[in-house]
Amino acid sequence: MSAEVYAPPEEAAASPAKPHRAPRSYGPIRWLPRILFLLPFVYWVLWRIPNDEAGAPILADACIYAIVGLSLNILIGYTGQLSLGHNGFFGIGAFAAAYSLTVRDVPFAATFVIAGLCGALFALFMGFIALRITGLYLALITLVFGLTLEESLFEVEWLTNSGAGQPADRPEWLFDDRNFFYFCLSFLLLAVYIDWRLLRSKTGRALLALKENERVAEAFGINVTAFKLLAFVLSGTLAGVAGALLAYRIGIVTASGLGFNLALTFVLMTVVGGLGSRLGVILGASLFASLTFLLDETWVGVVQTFLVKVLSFGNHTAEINIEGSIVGFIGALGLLLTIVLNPGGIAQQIRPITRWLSGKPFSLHDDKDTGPGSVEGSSVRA
Amino acid sequence: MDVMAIEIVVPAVSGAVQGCVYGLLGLGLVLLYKSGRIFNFAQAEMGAFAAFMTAFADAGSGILPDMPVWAAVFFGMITGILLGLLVERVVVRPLFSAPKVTVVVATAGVFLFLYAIEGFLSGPGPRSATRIIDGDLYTNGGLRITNLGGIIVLVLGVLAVLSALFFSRTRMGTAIIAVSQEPTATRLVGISVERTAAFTWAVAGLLGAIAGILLSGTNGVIAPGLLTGLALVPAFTAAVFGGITALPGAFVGGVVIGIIEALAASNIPKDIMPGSGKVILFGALLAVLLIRPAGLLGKET
Amino acid sequence: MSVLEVRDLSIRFGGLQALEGLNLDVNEFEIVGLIGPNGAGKTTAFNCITGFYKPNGGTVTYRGRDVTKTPPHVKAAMGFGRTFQNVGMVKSATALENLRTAQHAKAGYDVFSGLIGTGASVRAEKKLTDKADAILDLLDLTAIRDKRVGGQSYGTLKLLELGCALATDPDVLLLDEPTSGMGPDESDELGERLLLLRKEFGLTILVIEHHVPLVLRVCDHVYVLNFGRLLAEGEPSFIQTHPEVVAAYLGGEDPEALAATHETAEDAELDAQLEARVHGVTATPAPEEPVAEDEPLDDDTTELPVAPKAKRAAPRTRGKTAAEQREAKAATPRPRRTKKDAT
Amino acid sequence: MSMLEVDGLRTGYGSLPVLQGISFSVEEGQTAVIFGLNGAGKTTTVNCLAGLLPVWGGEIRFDGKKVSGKDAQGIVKAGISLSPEGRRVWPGLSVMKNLELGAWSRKDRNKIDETVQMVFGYFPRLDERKSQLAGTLSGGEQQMLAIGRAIMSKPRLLMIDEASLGLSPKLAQTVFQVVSQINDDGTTVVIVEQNVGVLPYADQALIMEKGTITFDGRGEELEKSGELRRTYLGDAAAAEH
Repeated sequence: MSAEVYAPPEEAAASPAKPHRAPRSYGPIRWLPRILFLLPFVYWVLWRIPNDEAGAPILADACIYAIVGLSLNILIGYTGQLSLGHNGFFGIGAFAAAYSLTVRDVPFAATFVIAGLCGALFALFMGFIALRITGLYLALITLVFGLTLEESLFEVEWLTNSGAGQPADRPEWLFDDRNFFYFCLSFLLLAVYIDWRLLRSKTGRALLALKENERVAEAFGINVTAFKLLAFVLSGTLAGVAGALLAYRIGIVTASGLGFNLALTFVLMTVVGGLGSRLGVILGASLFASLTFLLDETWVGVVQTFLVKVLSFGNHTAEINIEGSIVGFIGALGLLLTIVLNPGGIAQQIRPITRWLSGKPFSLHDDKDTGPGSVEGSSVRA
Repeated sequence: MDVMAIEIVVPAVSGAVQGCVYGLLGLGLVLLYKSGRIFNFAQAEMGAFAAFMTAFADAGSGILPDMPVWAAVFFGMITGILLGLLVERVVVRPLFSAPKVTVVVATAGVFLFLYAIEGFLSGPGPRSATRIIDGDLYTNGGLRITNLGGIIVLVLGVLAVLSALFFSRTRMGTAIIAVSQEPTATRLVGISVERTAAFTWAVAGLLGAIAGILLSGTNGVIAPGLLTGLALVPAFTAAVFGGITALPGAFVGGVVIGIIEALAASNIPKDIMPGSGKVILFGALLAVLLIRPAGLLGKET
Repeated sequence: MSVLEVRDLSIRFGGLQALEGLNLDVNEFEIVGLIGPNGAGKTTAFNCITGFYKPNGGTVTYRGRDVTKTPPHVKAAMGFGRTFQNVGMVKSATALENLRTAQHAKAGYDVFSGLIGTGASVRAEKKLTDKADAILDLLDLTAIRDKRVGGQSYGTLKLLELGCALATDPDVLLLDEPTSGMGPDESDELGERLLLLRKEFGLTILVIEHHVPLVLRVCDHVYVLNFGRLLAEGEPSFIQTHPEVVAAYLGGEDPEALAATHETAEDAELDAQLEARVHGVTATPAPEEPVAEDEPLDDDTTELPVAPKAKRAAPRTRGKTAAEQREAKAATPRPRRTKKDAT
Repeated sequence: MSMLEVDGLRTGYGSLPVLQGISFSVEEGQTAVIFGLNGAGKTTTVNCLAGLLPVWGGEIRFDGKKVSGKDAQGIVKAGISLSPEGRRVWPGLSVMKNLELGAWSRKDRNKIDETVQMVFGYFPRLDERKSQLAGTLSGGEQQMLAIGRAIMSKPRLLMIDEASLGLSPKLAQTVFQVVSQINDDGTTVVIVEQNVGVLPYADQALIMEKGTITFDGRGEELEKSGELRRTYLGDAAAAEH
């Protein structure tokens, strides 16, 4: 997994200087099966689902979650700072956008800038704390930070429209859910571009170096303090913008739903997707955003029957609450299985395919060059 | 009683009793931190799970027979121990050589898992929890201490002393500390690291169950995630406040945090600062971590 | 001209006086050796010079500038390249990525143009890769270009780490035990490399080394540390015969007695036999010990000097010197062994 | 029959091999010293013998019985004890508790107390500091404690990794002398060392290089060989000749 961080497929495809393991080249023709393989997915995601009334909002959610996932990945996956308070940055972005649009009449486009700035500001505050407090204590303090924001700032009257929720209406051209999905998708593409540039420039390398060993980073001339803060600011900005998107997606922002569970869901989807892997994180986030949609009636029915027939614990009301808990259940199970059995997450599982798509011959076995420690050295464990 | 007393004394006393529950949860957190450098984000929910089981056994729902209160409480405590053992075996042990931060994310996963299971079992709404004992120990005007409150203070005191004695006096206690300080050396003298970890988690599960049953009792109702929302952060703050490795520190920290929170909540109006209790807790936690990371009673840095 | 001037450098850790009044000069294009037993304070001195520790007293001057309090990343950008005792690299990254990371300060573009992806930043990146490839070529490490650093053998890691230090475009190179994990032949080869690098890059080198033959061959000047103090300094030939230095290294043994041990023809013959034996066994070389993945890179653990207290605390050696004891032991075999020989 | 027989031992970390089939044996009552540069595989060898690393191939026999495949607990019970590299005492426990935990595998309280007294006999310094926290001891005292702790299980084979690391030459000599005394009292000893000062106490000397044993002979033989000293120990004085 970490190998992907350092030698992303794009690079492998672009760099010709690898004579010792270059596959037999069929010229441009070798891309043909790969493009044919991708086409149905592209058609499905970009055309089929958005035209479905129920599908478009879920895809928009997937984009929003994916941006948050990339934002968290910058902190946890690249910089090694565990943040359990991302709901705070996300929420402040949502409220800032809704408040500036509805109360202050700020132009629609500018609300995203404001949301990003607010997210960055709060993240910077957290970053300064992270300079002094590290590891487990940082995880704890970020968690408390998110919870505190939820119960204090997100309850302030002028910000929350006296607790009724701050409205955030989309402009007319975005009323259509399909258009709104494309709008969110463009933000996601922007985030992916920034993330891609990050890893291909000295900034990303600096973050990865300071994550593994701050002293080595300093010996390489990296200003550890500045780059740690930069990572927080970058991450906060992305989370804030994603929050603004969510505000417009739902149309009204309330504190409920911006709490502990959301913070954990963010961490969870990032870890399950595969820390350090861009594609993995996006897939993980999309999976979590669409879980309720994917688990249709039959699934729920099967689980319900099982629980009622076999356990029938607490069945005094004869109404077992499946729908409300199934997402958490599957998410938690996925997280535990990922951490304990498969630290590379989804990214590691789909590696043979991503490798093939990047132009290498298809092989189920992992790249030998990543070495025996590729799993142990992966970001989750590092 | 004069106004001053009602504004200060009443919330302070109820805060102190509430703080004892924080301390009780904090004891389990300290135990796990002391033995394995783990922050267990599922501690409160493990207690809540045990409290659910107690409530089910008390009311006799599903396959569980209708039990008397004492048997239900006993059943809840056993569930807590088993749950601790299960978490250790399935989640913590496979991660023995992983970074501690990974283990922490995993305990957060355990929280979500328990949360979902509780949702399956109980439905979304709150249900009534088991009260071990009713009635008041002491009433005077606005001031009221229930019998349950008295039991909580007593139980916390006894457990804090017992667990401190356990670490300073028994071989097992010493072995647990040894594992946390130098696992390799501990293996080399023939101590089973796995067995000490299982023991610790069993005790942590029991402590969590006791806290969960008592807290849900004072609360009257129980719902998925309710205990975590109510008590996890104050319990962590209490543990850090008292020095994360000092067992009596959790007791002192819990009481202090309980009082601070109650005073803030009752004296700062909601329209000036909503969630003032939480804000003050955050500030207190931040201050302790920045200024005196070893806590009030802790020795280690 | 003096490139690096250390004056009266002192640092304490708690009750331990790790360095006391260290004076050290490194002149332009010199290779200066820093030797001494484990715990003498060599790495501590390195950490003070490169800014990782803040000394309690004394100054470090670099080309006439006081840099005592300059933080390490600024020093790295100024031209201090260093290696660590237990290998300082990003172990989860490939060799190439490490060499690119090491060029951070001289990357030639700022963070934002990197994020936007301006043409200038892309061209600058290309240059970094070219330089990294050149260094890999120079050190004969091209084979591990795209391999994870963490899985490589210790000796390879030390060599690559030297490459990373070179990639920071240093003026002064500070090497902490560059030959640890290398066999004698590789160590000799490294000595040649250091001389070559100095010539090619115009480097000034300060090196901590345990492999004394290397120090004697390549260094222009040697400083010997013991218990945080300077024990001796001078040219290698002077240091080599300095009785106190020999005593510090060999645990109080009499240098004369050591020198006398292999003067006879018999010994020469024994040497030859032994050597034959050694070569017989080493015919199939095995991989070297890898560095454990999770091993902390903190290089201070082994370097924390023994408290002066410890010296007092230890029971004194019995009356004899070690050499005398050795003779006594050789003359009268230990009782148990005699018993066993008899059976 | 030798007390400890290692036959074609192979092991490593993760999937990276370190030891490539090493074989040697140690006679009962002797002191064996393993020399070698950093990274030669010395620590790997003793860690594997102590059950901290899995055996990939080959066999370890102790008193003729196979012990390879046992975990650390089983090895201690069989009578082998290791004082690990870097000492690894429990810094937050008192000296006395450190020693008592060393006797975890034994049950008889009185016999344990006897062994504690024996350790204090070897290292009077520890007796003076028995209630002090181990983390506050000096490096030399911690080394004594680590050795003392390893004796607490009453091993028949005592292994010490880097006995002199970070100690002053004088203190290192003291430690070596006590180890020699422990050896005289009937315990077989294996020491991993980089310090030449231990040679006078060695009956058997081994040199490791890159995961193989390149010399196995009597201590005196190695001592007389100036070439080996120069190559492996970087001995400045011998380099002249």
